[in-house]
Amino acid sequence: MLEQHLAVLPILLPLMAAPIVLILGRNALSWGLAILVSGLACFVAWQLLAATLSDGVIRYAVGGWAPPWGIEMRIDTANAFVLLAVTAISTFVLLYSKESIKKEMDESQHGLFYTAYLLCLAGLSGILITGDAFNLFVFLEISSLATYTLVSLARDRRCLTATFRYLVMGTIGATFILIGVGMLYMKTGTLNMLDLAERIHAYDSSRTINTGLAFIMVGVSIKLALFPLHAWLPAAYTHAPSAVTAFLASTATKVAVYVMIRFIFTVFGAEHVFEDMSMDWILMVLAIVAIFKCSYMATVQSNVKTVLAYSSVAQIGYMVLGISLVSATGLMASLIHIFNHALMKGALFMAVGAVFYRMGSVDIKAFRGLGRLMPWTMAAFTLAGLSIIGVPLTVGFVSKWYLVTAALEQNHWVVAGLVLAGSLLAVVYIGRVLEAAYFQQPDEGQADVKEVPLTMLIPMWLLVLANVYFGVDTSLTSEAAKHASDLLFQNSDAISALMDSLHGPTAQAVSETSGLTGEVLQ
Amino acid sequence: MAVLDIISSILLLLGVFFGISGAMGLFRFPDFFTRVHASSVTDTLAAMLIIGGLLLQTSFDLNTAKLLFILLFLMVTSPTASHALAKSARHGGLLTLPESRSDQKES
Amino acid sequence: MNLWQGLAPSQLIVLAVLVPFVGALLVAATGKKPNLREAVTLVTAVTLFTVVMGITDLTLQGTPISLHIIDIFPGLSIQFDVEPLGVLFALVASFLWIVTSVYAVGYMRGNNEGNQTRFFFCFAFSISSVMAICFSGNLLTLFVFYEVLTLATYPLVTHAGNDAAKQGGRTYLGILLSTSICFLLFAIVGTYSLTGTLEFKPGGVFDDTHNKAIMGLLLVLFSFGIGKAALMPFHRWLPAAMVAPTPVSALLHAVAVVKAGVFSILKVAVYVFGIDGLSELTATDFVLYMAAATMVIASIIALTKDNLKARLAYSTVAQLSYIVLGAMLATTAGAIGGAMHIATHAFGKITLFFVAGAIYTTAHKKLVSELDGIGKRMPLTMAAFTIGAISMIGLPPAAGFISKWYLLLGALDVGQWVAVIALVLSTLLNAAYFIPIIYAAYFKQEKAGHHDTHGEASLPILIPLLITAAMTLLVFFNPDLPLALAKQMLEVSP
Amino acid sequence: MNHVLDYYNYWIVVFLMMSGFYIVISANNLVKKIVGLNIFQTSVFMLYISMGKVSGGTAPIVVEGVTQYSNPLPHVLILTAIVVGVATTAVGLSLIVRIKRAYGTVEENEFENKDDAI
Amino acid sequence: MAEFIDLVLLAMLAITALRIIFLKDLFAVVMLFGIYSFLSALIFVSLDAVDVAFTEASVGAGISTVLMLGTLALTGRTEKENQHSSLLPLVVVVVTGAALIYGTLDMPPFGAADNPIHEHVAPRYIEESPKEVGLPNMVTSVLASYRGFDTMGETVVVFSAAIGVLSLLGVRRRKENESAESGLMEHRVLHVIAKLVIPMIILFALYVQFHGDFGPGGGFQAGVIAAAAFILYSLVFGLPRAFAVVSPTVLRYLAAFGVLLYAGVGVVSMLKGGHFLDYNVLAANPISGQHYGIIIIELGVGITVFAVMLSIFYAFGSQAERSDIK
Repeated sequence: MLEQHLAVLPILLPLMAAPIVLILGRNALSWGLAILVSGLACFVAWQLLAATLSDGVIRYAVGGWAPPWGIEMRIDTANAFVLLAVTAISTFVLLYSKESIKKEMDESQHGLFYTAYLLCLAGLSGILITGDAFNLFVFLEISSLATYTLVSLARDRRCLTATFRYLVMGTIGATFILIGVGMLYMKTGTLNMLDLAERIHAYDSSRTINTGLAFIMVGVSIKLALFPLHAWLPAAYTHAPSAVTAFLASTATKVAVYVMIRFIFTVFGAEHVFEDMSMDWILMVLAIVAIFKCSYMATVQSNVKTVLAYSSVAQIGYMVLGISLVSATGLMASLIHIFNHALMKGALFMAVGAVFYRMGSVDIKAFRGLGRLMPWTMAAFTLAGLSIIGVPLTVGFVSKWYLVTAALEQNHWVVAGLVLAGSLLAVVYIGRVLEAAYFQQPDEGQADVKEVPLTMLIPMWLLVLANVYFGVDTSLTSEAAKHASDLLFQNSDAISALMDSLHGPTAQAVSETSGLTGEVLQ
Repeated sequence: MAVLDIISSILLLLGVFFGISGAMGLFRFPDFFTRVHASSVTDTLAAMLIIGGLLLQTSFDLNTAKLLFILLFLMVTSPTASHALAKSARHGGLLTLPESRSDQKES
Repeated sequence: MNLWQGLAPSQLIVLAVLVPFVGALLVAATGKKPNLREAVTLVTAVTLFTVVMGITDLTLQGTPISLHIIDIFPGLSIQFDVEPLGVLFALVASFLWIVTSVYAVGYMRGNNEGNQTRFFFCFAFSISSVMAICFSGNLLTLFVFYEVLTLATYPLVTHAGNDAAKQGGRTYLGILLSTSICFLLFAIVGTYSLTGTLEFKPGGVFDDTHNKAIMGLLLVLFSFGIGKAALMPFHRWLPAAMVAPTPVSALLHAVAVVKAGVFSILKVAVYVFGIDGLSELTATDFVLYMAAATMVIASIIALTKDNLKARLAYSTVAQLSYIVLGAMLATTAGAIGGAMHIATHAFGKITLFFVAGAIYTTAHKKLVSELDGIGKRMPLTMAAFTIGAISMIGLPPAAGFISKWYLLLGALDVGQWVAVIALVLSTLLNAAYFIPIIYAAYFKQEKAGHHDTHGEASLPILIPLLITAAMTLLVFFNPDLPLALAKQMLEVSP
Repeated sequence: MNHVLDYYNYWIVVFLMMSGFYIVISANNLVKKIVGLNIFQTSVFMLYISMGKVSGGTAPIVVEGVTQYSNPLPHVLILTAIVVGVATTAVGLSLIVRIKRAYGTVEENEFENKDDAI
Repeated sequence: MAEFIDLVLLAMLAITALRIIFLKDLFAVVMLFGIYSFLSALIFVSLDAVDVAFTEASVGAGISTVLMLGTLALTGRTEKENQHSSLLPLVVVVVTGAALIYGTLDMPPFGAADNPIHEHVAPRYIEESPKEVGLPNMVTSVLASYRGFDTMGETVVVFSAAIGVLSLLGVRRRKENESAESGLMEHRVLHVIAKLVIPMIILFALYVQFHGDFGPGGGFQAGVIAAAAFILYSLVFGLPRAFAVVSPTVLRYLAAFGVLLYAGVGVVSMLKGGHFLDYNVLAANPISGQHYGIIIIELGVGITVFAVMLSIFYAFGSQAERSDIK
């Protein structure tokens, strides 16, 4: 009986678990429930991915009202793929968090932590699954509010100011998205994404819609911390509790990237965005600047969390670059990188969190000699770091490979070169930490530092192994990503093709695209 | 029902007049207490008059009842509000104009 | 002789890669008991050698061996194909590993170095990746294990762990990684997006439809991207790595690393561009000139170095360029010469390093200027040194002569006067920086002042260097095996 | 001229939005930032509601004899948005209270300096 | 005429906004903000958005202002002169505004009946919803039924706001607060009036809650109004006695319960074989199903909002009582 409802479960499970956790109040119980729910969501996501791969788009009308009148959940390979990454990571991080948060927040806060965590998960899943522009905004706000709470849970007072900045920036971004959606609605009278797509293309070029596009782009760029708008991210990630950082760094921004992809390719259509508005150049330049500027910033930080935060911004640059290449391969590259980067950064931040757990600091000085004191943690850090650098047999290499291939496909030889050159900076900032860990002696009085408990090591290593596994056997990731990107592309082509044939009733138009997507999927 | 209309419009005009005078008092009067006096008294009165005028406009249905309720509510709350204002001002040690003048003389 | 008759050919490859790997794990496991650990190392080395012998037999009989592991990307896989050049390299590497391990035992204990377990572990590990490189069946596999080798040797270079070592390590890793990521990977992806394949095809994967300019660009990217070939200006890592203990230098210079570099270049030249394809590119000449320049300049620098190991290092830089040059000559003779030089230089150079190490362990001398009269104290060692030096210079009766001969032939075939001149010039320079050492060692009087009475180095050090010296001569008198392999490599390529 | 009649509403609303936005990014005092944020959002709500208006229509509650209703959908969206707004405000304000307690000030530049001191 | 009122209101809004920009006295700023949102509520009324106006008045002018005042009580009421130049913000704002103006130029004219948004989706709401959902108030039927999922999200947003505030401030029960009563103790008049008024407010809240299907109002407004009643109570009689009436713990449970109630309806409809939040299946005939569903979820919304708003006020209030209010 549940099969037909699979589409809403990833939202529903954490969303209903959150209040229950608040009522339970018992930390151990809440933890168990949270893990159970998140694990289930992950399983569901897996089912959904399989389903979309085998038999196409899944649509689910909430409340039984057919779109565009009701709200529709719409799952194709793209969001199922990202959803899988998000839920999987969240499960690992939950596993990890039990020990980790003991050192970083008061006992009384744990219940609230799990509640906010689940709310955040629910919000992210909602963003991924929904097929309705305004509904997306609502879930965006749920996840953002939960995120502010999570970040502000740390003990360090700087987390407060960081959160406040994050809150202001995030709200501005959300409001921009709201404005954009409003403008689209004003011209089309609908909020359902597919419906929007077709009706947008009834106008060949409308100032209002272009402005709407611009505002949505800016808003989303704030959320995903695209280069000039990234200021909030490093502070927030640095001062948040480690578990939270591990979770956010590997999910929140990725989801934002997905939103950007969704709006560009499904709602507006690649052709309109890139050819009429030539948004690809803007994105490409910003992405490349982000890669170099932020990788450089990462090399000069002393706080390792900050280093990784800046590296995250740089990595987001890679994803956006993939989008800006305007090719199925490029899109595939960024989708794969969304998945892979979640694996790397999750593992890295977990390792850093483990260091904080023992040393009480994540300054690079705290890493001295940890190679001996905490061999497993540092080994995990090393492997994940190599993955960031993009060494073969890790996921990082896979992402880079596809990205460079895509760039060369489009004859962007320079871009390809820059991408590779950018990863050298990663060598520097990861290398600094590794040198400290392996070639320097620990300070006095730290000889008795022990390895962290298993509940932290196991999830960390699961992620590291995933890094290696998906770096060697890319069949799943590349298949899913390819599937998704082809679908998105042909989707947007189909929509732009509809521009001409769009003087029939909408219902027919809907059936046309959905039929078309259907064909694509077979 | 021309008569009612005339009455109601008179009420409304009166209400408006008191409203404006209250506002002016709020601006022109020298110290806090006088200002509270001006605003509160005239506002209460003005509100009542206006609602009265509106009452006569209605055709004695649900709206009338609603308006009556509002009227009642205002009669209770707005005097209380100004009372609370004045009292807490006093409580907080604010002096009336003559008092403060006399203080200056002494000092 | 093939001790592994029972096994299927493809399993042999698995063995070749796995044996050192398992060996490494065992070393790590037995770290507590040094003797056991060293025993494991030696046994592994010997086993590996037999395996490679087995593969050699099959190859000489012309049995193709190949093994597909896994698809990393759709249509792109980690896979192994045995071909003569690889076998030649594998033979040299696996044989020298035995010798080096013996030597390493002596050296490490003689200078009681720390972290010996890590040392032997990484050593075995890098050998395993070298094996993978030898038999790699496509560029992707080659690249993957090329990187693995870099990372595996990094801890060896920084073995000492002091600031100098870290500095050296940084340069080492920095140059090797950046060249490989920025140029090599770029070139590989470029090749892929042009030709749609990364296979090693006899005669090359490019054809006339491809844009010559781009091919040239790719060739340049390859030749500089393979930083392990130490083509100037990307040679700095090699002298920098001199901070490492001598067995490591041996590994770098003779057994594994630099050889992996030039091997890759040869392989790219022969199997990706193809001899004929190369000869049509103008870029080939450019690379060739770079190689020639490297030969001469490096030799001149070597002249100026007083530190023996540094001098050897720069001589290596020069010698490597011989091989690159051989490849870029784009003639059969040139290619054969290059292939041969892999073997001959390996034996010669390893001998020289062993000697340097032996002197350091026994006499604690590093500088050339200190070596006066040392020949009397360590006659055997210095004899070996002489042989090695002769081989480097390229005189009979040492192996170096053969490879140089082929190179010269190749150069003359195509009338590459630059190459000819460069060869001659560098030969003279080689002579100029080796002969004085030998002279001083035998005919100069030992400086007054220190009367430490040391004799030859301890046996585990002495024997290996004698063996390698002997090999250097042996290859000269009986070069059939390497020659056969080198020829076979080109026969299969039209 | 015709434009003006069509759009004056939107233009004033844009002006309001921007004054709110200006307060957000220029204000140095956190409370004022939040106030600005609220003004910004409220004005966006006005944009939505304005587009829902049908001149000559009435509130979308069924009454006999009325045919012309304004569009209920924007109203629904904005109901939701208002709630989101107050939620954000509440969290922001409580953050401010905590910041005041931790830093003794709610002026942005001041606590920035304090953190440099750390 | 309507346009004229509209214009006047907009002008007043503009003035208020400008004043807010330049005022340094935060108390005045907050007050002006209250005025601002009252004015916008009026605009909403004149634009036929009665529900929105209702909400804006109760939230923007009510709760938000109270919270801001509570914050000011803790953080001081004057803004320092800010030195960093206001040039960059100005540029950003001008650019953004220009973009928006540019965007408006292709907008459908204000109030025209043939705009796309009146043509495409809305007609069904206007024409069908009385039949399909059976409620005269279309806003309610769209809010609770057609876009019920949004409203659930909205409830969850409120809930997560509560989580945020609780985790940041928490509700402190201090024994010594009992002695340090809020300064309203000796206001006899206030006590009497409060006792008189509070029941009326609650009654009104209930009316709004359950009359929302037919007129403006609904769970959200009702929740806020009810919360206002208790806020008044705790202002007049002090927090400790308010805690005695409704303890923060109870509020937590209520907040959670409301969300669960809402989602629960959805689950039930799933169990009954419909889609999530499909009320038709709740009862024998769809219309009454819709009725049940909407009443219950509105109740859920009401409970959550009430609980959250009140506990947020508690959180701020319990901070305020500990510091001397200047």
